[in-house]
Amino acid sequence: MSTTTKQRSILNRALLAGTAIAGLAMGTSQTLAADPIVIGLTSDSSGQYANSGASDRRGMLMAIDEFNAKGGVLGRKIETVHIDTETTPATGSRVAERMISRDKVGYLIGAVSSGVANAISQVAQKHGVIYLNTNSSSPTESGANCHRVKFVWDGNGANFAKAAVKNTIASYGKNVIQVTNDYGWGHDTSAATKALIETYGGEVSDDILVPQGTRDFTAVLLKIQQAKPDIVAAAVGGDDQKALRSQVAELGMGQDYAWINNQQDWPDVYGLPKENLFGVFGTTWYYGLDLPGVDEFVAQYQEAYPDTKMRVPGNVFYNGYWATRSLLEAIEAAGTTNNHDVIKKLEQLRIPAEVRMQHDDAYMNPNTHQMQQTVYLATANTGSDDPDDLFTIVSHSSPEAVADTDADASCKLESFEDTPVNQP
Amino acid sequence: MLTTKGKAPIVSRQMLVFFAILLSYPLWADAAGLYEYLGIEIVIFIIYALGFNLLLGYTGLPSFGHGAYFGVGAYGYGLAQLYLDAGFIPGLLLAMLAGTVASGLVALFLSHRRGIYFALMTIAFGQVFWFLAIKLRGLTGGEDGLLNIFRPDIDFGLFQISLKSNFAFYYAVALIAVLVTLLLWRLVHSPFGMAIQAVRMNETRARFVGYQVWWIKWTVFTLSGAIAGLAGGLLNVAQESAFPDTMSLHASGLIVMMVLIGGGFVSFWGPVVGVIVYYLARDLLGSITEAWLLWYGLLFMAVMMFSPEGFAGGWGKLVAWVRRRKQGEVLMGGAQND
Amino acid sequence: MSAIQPVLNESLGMEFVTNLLPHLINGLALGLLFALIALGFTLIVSVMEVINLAHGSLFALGAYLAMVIIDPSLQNAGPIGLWYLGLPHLLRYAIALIVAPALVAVVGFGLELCLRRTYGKKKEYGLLLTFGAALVLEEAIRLTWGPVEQFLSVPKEISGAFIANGLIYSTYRIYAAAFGIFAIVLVWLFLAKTPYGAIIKAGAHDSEMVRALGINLPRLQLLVFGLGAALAAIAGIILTPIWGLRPHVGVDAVIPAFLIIVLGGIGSFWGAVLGGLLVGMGVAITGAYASAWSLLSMYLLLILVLTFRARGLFGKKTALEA
Amino acid sequence: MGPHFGAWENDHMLNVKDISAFYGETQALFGVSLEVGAGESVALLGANGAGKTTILRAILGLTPPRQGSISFDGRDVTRVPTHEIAKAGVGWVPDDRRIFPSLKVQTNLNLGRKKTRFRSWHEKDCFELFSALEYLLDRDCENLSGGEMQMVAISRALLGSPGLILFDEPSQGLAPKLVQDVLNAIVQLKNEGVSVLVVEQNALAALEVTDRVYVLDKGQIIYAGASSNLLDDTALRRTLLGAAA
Repeated sequence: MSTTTKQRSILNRALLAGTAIAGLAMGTSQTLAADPIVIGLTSDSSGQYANSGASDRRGMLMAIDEFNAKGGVLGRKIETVHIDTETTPATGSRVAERMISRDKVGYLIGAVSSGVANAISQVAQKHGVIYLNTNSSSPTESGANCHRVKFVWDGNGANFAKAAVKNTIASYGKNVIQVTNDYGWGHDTSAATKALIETYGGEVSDDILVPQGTRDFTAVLLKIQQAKPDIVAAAVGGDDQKALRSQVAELGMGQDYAWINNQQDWPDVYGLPKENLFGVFGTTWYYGLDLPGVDEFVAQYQEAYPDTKMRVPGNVFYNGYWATRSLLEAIEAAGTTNNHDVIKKLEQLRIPAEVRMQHDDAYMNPNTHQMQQTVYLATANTGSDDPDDLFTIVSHSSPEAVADTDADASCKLESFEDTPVNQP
Repeated sequence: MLTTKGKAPIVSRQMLVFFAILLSYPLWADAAGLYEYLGIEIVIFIIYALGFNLLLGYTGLPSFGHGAYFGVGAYGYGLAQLYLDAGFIPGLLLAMLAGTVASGLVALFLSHRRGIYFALMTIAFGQVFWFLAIKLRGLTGGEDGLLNIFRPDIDFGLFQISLKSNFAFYYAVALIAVLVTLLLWRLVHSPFGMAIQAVRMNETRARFVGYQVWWIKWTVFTLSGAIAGLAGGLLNVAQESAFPDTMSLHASGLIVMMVLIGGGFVSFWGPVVGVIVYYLARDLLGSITEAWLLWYGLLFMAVMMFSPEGFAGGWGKLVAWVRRRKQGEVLMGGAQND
Repeated sequence: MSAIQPVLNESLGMEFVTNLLPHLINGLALGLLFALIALGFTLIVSVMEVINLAHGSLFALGAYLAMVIIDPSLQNAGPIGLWYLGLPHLLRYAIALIVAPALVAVVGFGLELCLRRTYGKKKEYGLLLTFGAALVLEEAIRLTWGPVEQFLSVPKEISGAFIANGLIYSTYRIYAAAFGIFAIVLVWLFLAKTPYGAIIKAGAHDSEMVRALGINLPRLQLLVFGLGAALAAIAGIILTPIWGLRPHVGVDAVIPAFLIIVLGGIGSFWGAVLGGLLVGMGVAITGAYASAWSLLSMYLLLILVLTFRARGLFGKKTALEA
Repeated sequence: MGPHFGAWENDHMLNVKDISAFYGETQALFGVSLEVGAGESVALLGANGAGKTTILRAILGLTPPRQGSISFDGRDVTRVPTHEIAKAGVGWVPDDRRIFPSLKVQTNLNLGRKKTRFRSWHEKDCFELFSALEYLLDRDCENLSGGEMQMVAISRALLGSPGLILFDEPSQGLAPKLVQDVLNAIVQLKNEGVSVLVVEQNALAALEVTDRVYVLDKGQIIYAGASSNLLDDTALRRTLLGAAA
């Protein structure tokens, strides 16, 4: 990530002044180049999702650099501003306000936490600024909290659960215990999983709620041992999940039950011992997929970011990259930066599988603004010594097979009339 | 030391300066590289901090869980709008009421506690409220917060003013800040103001002199809770949502930091200075470096070490020093002992 | 959520007890770990009457330093580096357990020198200075090691699991709890059986008189603060293999430490130990029967105790109350 | 500067010159000067709040004077940390004894033990002074009587091998017999060559066991002279110290 982007707004003025003076000095009547398009990057750089936020941002910047290398969008350079949203909704709200009113950004990109994504999207909707939720996987993002200006690029809890539940019940048995983080995302994910478990003939014998901020899961693990289930379906997120993983791994309980975990974001697990990655979990992409274009993409990543600790791109990077690239392509396709036109282009977005490096074509659901894409089921790759090769992809499901059917019912997008026109 | 005498003008000179800056802000914000929305949050936090300093600076009671009442106000406003269809002013009154009830209940447990035990009880209660805000998701929306609040019109019967724009809402907040400032200024110069300062200087002596100390502590805690509730309600309108983070220990710690870095122990205006310093540091440093908290933390440590009475204290010392210099007085050496 | 079953008959009662027993053991172990976290905190608060809010950051710093000492990135560091990496894991762990706290003690010395300027002023100033220090340390950790989740590797001799009564228990947990007892006893011996202990106690009671006896109290305060910081680091090294290691892990430690010493009564060594055990039991039992409330239980416990006992379980009046 | 009386100019153990001290913004001492010679015992008398204790605190560096200077044993100690002053050989027996209550008598005594350039004191020397002390060693200080506490406080100061010992109201709160014991101890100390500065309310008792006296009023020395003079001159004594003296 270039450090200059952070100071862009200050630099802008200096540059502008500098150009003006230079122009005068040279006595040319050359018209100033078109104003740049400014994009606000709202990914976290502190708090629980700081690491994912950094990866997210690297993805966005690689897409932007690609476009700038070929002259920008509609002949305009793309500049970025980044301010930390601190994994805190209230901060997200203020950052969005600042970027829109002071830094005059035309688009906002980036989120890992659904709370922050929500807060930003409310502000964005008020101002009619297109916002890309790159990496928050809460089903409510494209359900109850959807917005006309917001597009969601990650798979959500419902998608991932669908991919995992059927498979596991068929192979391991019907008796399921759920472990649920006692907050919104946990409950949503858990409820979606429970419905699926019942659909596929499983039974939930207990749902253990754990408060957010739990560091010691021994009591929970003792209860699981006492109950002896076939399957444990965990909806535990963030730091809590990391603690749960290391404690399960230490007890060797990862092999005793079939664990269904929620999505594993690459930056969260990278560098951890592989025994911590027990159970199955969903993801949208893996660098080890045997598909055309993947190797080139990895090489491009390594060239762009030679110094990052993560030597290969992960799903968070992938989502950040594709969200940004799709937005810029939509602007070009629309031939204008007008938000209504760009939104319409994005609503019709369809990307062939070979371009997206996934198994199926991906497309935007115009009713929920969530990207419909292949979802992969992964587990730890204990058979390899390669520290980068963490996952084994168990299976992949088509967008239709894992579609979040509840979202269409709960999402009510604002009309275009209620969305202010904005042409950055 | 923060001491007020009974007599004070209704409007002081500093107050006029403050009001002038407050009311002219939108005119020069852009030129100064600032923006209206930032002003809204600063002014809301000024209201919050002024009320908080009644407790911390004037009564000497450190609350490290005041975010709870701020948050309760925010949720109170949101719920009033969502379920009671309350307008702007009734909503704010309900937010204040929510802050009052919550802090009043907690104050029942606190008003007989002193020093560190008082501080720790405030933390414990603050955590309970924060926890409940996340836990009672049916009511509060859990960690996603209470969403889809809108900025209403102020209904004056004959005409209405829309608060949709940041400009209009800024002035609504600024006017409330003017009212709160006038009110608190009167209050600290009233007999009640004398009483709370007596409690700060020596609780035992205040009791001997005949003050009902627990009742004073209860009242001042509840009052500052009410103002926190009002500020929380305003932030809810500003952000069009209420979030549990504003109730976290971290957020509660920050308001203490703001008040003290500005000099809440020595000046009525300390909290105002502190909030402005914090927000500007955050906005300016935050856009330059991601490690802005490192620098702010170092600044804060330096203030605690070298001018623990904050910027206002440092300013006061500077003014006194200049004055003495002018009078040609010889500075007295030697250590001071309290 | 499973409700508490009414004990209707003998067999059901027995089942209840056998189900409960592992949770009680867990609570005990957890309590010892909490007491370990609170140990350095209570030492500093009782001797110096400073609430050290940087305790958590020192806890985190200790763990990070230990991580580096156990697994330094020495690939290109020549023969000495290779020799060091060739040492047994257990030995490197033992070295880390000594060296990392010593380094954190040095940081503690620095912090105490800063704190000196606040002595004799309002107690809040010292507390807030440490709050600022906590922010600074956490940010410094983030800048140095990044925001990424890290991993403090534990030698295989003390990791793994064993089965007892049909349930799996963590070996490391047993080691950690035993270490907790060991540290508690060690600190107690230091306080009760050495001349330093007497000076520390005397200094806590009447610092002026101690100075007037010709004892260099500032140096003692430096020592005590360093020792408290080292204990925070030790707690971090022991706890983070269970909790995980990230820059803000300190916040997870400082809040329970805070609650525990208040619960036990500020200035009381055994109060802190008892407070730790109570919180551990509380968290474990609610974790078993009302898991959603397990974290809140410690706050409710504190409110309950302080409502009836204004100075905690064994607390005496201190200057912190004024 | 106060008048010089009977002190040997070149042999000052303690020399306090023109000090002013403050508690916060309140001035407690206004240019006080006094001296204690080697092996001399001096009384410091005056009404409550006259500033007697402040002088002792100033000597110990606990309330450093804002102006003036203090030298002890030929060394300027005006701005020296308290523990250095104590190590140089100033002992202190404070008015409320300030025994550490949670510790045993033995531990309290151990805390006071140190070496100076003056004569070393050992536990057995203290037992000679207070025969009861030997049997108290294992007791917790919380359970001591007032007289026992005073014994411990004096012994603790002596084990620090002081050249000068500061007594603050040594007879306060003690039964008459115990007061006599303490006074005897002061005389004995002087005989052993330790310099003594005694602050007392009980003027007659103090005058009986000291060589010289200073009378303090409102932070200023108003009289200095031989103790025997004041002991004999009842009228002067009453003028200076009030009717009760």
